[in-house]
Amino acid sequence: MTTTPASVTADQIFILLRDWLAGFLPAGLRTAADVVLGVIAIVAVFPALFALTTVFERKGLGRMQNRLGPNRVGPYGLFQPIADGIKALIKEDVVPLRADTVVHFLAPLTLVVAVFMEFAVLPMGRNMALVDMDAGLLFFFAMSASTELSVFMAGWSSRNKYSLLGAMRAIAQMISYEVVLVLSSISVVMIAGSLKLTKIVAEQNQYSGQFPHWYVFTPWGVAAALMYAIAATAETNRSPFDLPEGESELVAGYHTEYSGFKFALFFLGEYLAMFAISGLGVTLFLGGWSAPLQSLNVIPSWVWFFAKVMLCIFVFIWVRGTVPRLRQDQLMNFAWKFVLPFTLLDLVVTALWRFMGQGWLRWIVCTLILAAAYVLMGRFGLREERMGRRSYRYAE
Amino acid sequence: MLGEGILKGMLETARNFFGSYVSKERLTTVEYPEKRIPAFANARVFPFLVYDGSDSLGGMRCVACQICEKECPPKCIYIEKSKDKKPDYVGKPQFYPARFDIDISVCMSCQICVEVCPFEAIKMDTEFELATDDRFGGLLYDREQLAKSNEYYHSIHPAEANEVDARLAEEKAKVEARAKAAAQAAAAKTAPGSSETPGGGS
Amino acid sequence: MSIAETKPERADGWNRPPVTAPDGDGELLEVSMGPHHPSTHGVFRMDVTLDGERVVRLKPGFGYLHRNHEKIAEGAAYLASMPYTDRLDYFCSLTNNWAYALAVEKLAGQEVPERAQYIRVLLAELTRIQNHASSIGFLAQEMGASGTPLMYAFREREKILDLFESLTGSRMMCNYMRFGGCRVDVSSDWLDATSKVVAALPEFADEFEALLTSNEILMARCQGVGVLKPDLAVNAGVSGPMLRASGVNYDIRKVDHYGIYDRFKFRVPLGDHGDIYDRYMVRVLEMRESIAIVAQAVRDIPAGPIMDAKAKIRGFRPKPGEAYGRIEGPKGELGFYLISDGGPNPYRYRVRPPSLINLTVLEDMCLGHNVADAVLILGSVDIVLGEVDR
Amino acid sequence: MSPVFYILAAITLAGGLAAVVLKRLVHCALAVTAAFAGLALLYLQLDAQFVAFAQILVYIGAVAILIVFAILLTRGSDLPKEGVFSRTWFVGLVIAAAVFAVLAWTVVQSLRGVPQQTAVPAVAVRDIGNMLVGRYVLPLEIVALLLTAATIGAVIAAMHQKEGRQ
Repeated sequence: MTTTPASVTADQIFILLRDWLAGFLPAGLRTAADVVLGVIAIVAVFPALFALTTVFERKGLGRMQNRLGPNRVGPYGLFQPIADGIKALIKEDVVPLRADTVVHFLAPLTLVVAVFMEFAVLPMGRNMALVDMDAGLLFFFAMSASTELSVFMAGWSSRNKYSLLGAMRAIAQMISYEVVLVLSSISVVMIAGSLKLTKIVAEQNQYSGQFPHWYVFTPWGVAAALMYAIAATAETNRSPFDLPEGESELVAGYHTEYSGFKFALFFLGEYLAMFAISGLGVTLFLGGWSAPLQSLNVIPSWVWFFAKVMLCIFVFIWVRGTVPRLRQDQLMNFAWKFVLPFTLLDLVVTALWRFMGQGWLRWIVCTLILAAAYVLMGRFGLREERMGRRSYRYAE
Repeated sequence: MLGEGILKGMLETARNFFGSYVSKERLTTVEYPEKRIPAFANARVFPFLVYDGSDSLGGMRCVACQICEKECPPKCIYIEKSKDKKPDYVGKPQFYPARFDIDISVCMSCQICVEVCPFEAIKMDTEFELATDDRFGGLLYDREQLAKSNEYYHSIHPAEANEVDARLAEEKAKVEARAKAAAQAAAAKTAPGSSETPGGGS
Repeated sequence: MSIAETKPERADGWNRPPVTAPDGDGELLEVSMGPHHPSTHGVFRMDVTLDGERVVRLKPGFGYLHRNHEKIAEGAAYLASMPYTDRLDYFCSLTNNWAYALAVEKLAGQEVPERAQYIRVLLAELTRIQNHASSIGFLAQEMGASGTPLMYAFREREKILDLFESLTGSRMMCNYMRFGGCRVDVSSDWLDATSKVVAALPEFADEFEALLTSNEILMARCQGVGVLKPDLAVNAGVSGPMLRASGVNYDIRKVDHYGIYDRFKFRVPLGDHGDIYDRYMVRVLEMRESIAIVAQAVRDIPAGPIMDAKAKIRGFRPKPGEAYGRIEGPKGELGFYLISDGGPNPYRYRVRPPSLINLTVLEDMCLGHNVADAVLILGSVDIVLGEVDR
Repeated sequence: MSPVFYILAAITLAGGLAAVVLKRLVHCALAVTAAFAGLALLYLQLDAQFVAFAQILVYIGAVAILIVFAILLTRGSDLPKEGVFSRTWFVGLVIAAAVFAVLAWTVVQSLRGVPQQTAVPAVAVRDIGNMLVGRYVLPLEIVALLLTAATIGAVIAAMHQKEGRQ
């Protein structure tokens, strides 16, 4: 590593800032202050990012649809989220008459809290994980699993058919795809040999020449990353897996009966979940905060992390702008008949990769197995009826 | 292969994403209050009454024949005929509308009143920013509000207005010629052999 | 909602036998989709009875947009109904105009000049293109495609509507055709603009297809869903792209030879499965054929008058008799049936709306499918409530 | 025995109690979830990260959802007409007391065998993994086999039901 002191300062700027601020306090309080400052940073940064993302999403979708997107509030419509926030705040908070008020109130709160917890373990830069715990990956999944309960609370307490059906769909979908999410991450754990996210990043932060050792650049890594991406899309209820809020059937799904600020909280929770899951994906497959080329390491590590997360978000938006929505049974079939078996196969291939030792042979073997499985499963595993392009006849 | 079609679609959206920054064909949006599309020549919104000269009520071409009132499909025109008569553009005494109301909240811009009008008195406007906070009175236009000058008509539908003017001029010339001929004939009748009738051969 | 196990005869005249859950232990759920459900087209209501998510009965409810069009027309002059026909299927006002004009021309025995015939074909095919494009866009919207195909369709529709506006003065409510011809003559500028727009359309159709046709999700949602058998389609009087998607070769442009369609070279695409995907593809292919027709019409349009010299605007009174004029509208057979008693207004005025008649097979197509599919099937019928309810 | 312990214990016990006395079944399920969460926090307090997170993942993420689904699918979410307590509540009480007695007895017995430790043993996730596939591999395999059999059984049962419907 040949980094200049200036770039090291830029890299560690937040850590230095935190230590400097904590330095004003007596020594006994410093650890507590460190934690508090870290929490404040997360609670400040990600909602701000959420606000920006909403406007970028709308503008990006607009451009994909040959529209301008929001452009009235502030320069280029950048202040749109502020206007939206004010609108959400001053809107009447409508609670259905027969709703279970306590649960109805708690649901958005627990959702947002659980999602915020997920950020605690993500290494957002060199030395920038708030809590660097041994079972970090497990913690992340534990937290993301508890968001399901909030979804249920919201759907049940609203006393609305659409809410309840939306919640049940959402939970069924989240559980199904969570299995895939966990299994595809386990491939990484097998190779890195740790559940500790900082260790996983450190493993990937090595270079052969200029090229990094990201897991996505291996056959099993590509497959796992693809499955992770599919599962993450489903887990965050994004298109094409946005059935829980499929407005053509369910109005708005589990948050049909939410309005005003509680609705904004749900909205925030969904986007935060998107950031968190993208952050984890980046950590697991895209090398976390490490630079894509060794020479680019002069740029601070946190810049890379956030750039990669935003790239993932852009892909989310891009997919949303392109595809229609699946049907519920197709969604489940896809999870259990294609994604899950393929992920399991990928686990086996990962083990093969681990034990075949160095050399070019494992590249060929693993690539062939995965590619063949993908093609075959795509062709035969999924289709119940004949599906495909058709030719049409004409009458003169 | 599975996912091929989706990838193809994603390429398409990406092409449109970037295309919308460079191609006017793709990004057809016109940001309305600041920029406007010029009105098309045949555009029609709500009818107005054409008048000649500078006196908006005196020069009105409408003779209160009430054909448009009768033909209007949603019956949004209300006309009251005047008691007295006023000379029209050729000088012939005609009735004029003592009251001419159009309820533009009922009007459906079909242009049938324009087509049935034998006097070229009612035409279609292109003005569409007519929002008002008075739901009833504000949308009921009386003859003062409906009267627009022939110059205005020329400015919004130039080709059509020229055609109308030509037709009216022709008619006027015909009427004048007829009047002249009649006068001549009358003169000839009263003073046979006289050579001092106006317009007569010198 | 109530649970139906043994339902008594319903008071509203819906006298099918009561539906019970097939396995006896499941409960039936009645869901009222519409008229204010976000997925319904306009104000359409579907009373769906569900077993789980499977549709076991579907009762369409319409009439929310009823405006008494036929009765009003019987009390008004012939010409006064022309602007109202714009508002039947407000996506295709020009074809509505044509069908009505055709009926009145038959009644009054009027001839339409050559040039006006060409203009009519031109406008009708442009209407067909924009209707099919946006109906596919709506179908994709129903599938949850976050608006992208719909916006592409509307982008092109916008260009066609600009043409309509510059010719007829209005984008949607064109009110353009008259008995015995057309209202305004087309200028050469307009024809140039049209050929320019039409030249760009095949590329648009390609883009549209690249986005949708081979999309796996669209295929999974559409293929094998909402199948309409040809014999049922014929028996129910279904017409238009829906009928042709079921494989029945019936296009009034070819059957009736109305207008001057015999002079144009075009083919009629036919589907083999009769499912949503076939309906989608038949529309796409018809769009391409229409583009070809427009190009031919722009090329061949002759000079001449656009109105029958004998036609008169005021005091139009056709001789007593009856007439039925029908055309191949974008949605199917659009017909107007008129009886004249010699007066200034028709004695009887009746519309045969393709949307309504195509809608009658909705339940047959939906039974056994998912609710989500019911929404999609409704989208594939391509209805406009203005025409269904009239 | 820090104050934190008492707070967590109170939460856990309150959750358990609420699960018993609340009227609506869904509320009971949510109260149980709170108890699970309290338990997980207690594990965390004992520095058993892995167990704590597994507790959240499995109990809150899966078991609680399962309970809730079961309630919803069996229409148990309606308010019971008669009170929360059934007529045979004392039988339940006796059984609960018996179970508690057995557990308490075992805990008290085992405490005697364990030497008093003040230092917390550092157990890494890797160690747990090694133990699971090393010393405890047989129980693990048996459990795995049992679960697989249960899964296959569930699938077969569901398949039969589906065939019957068609």
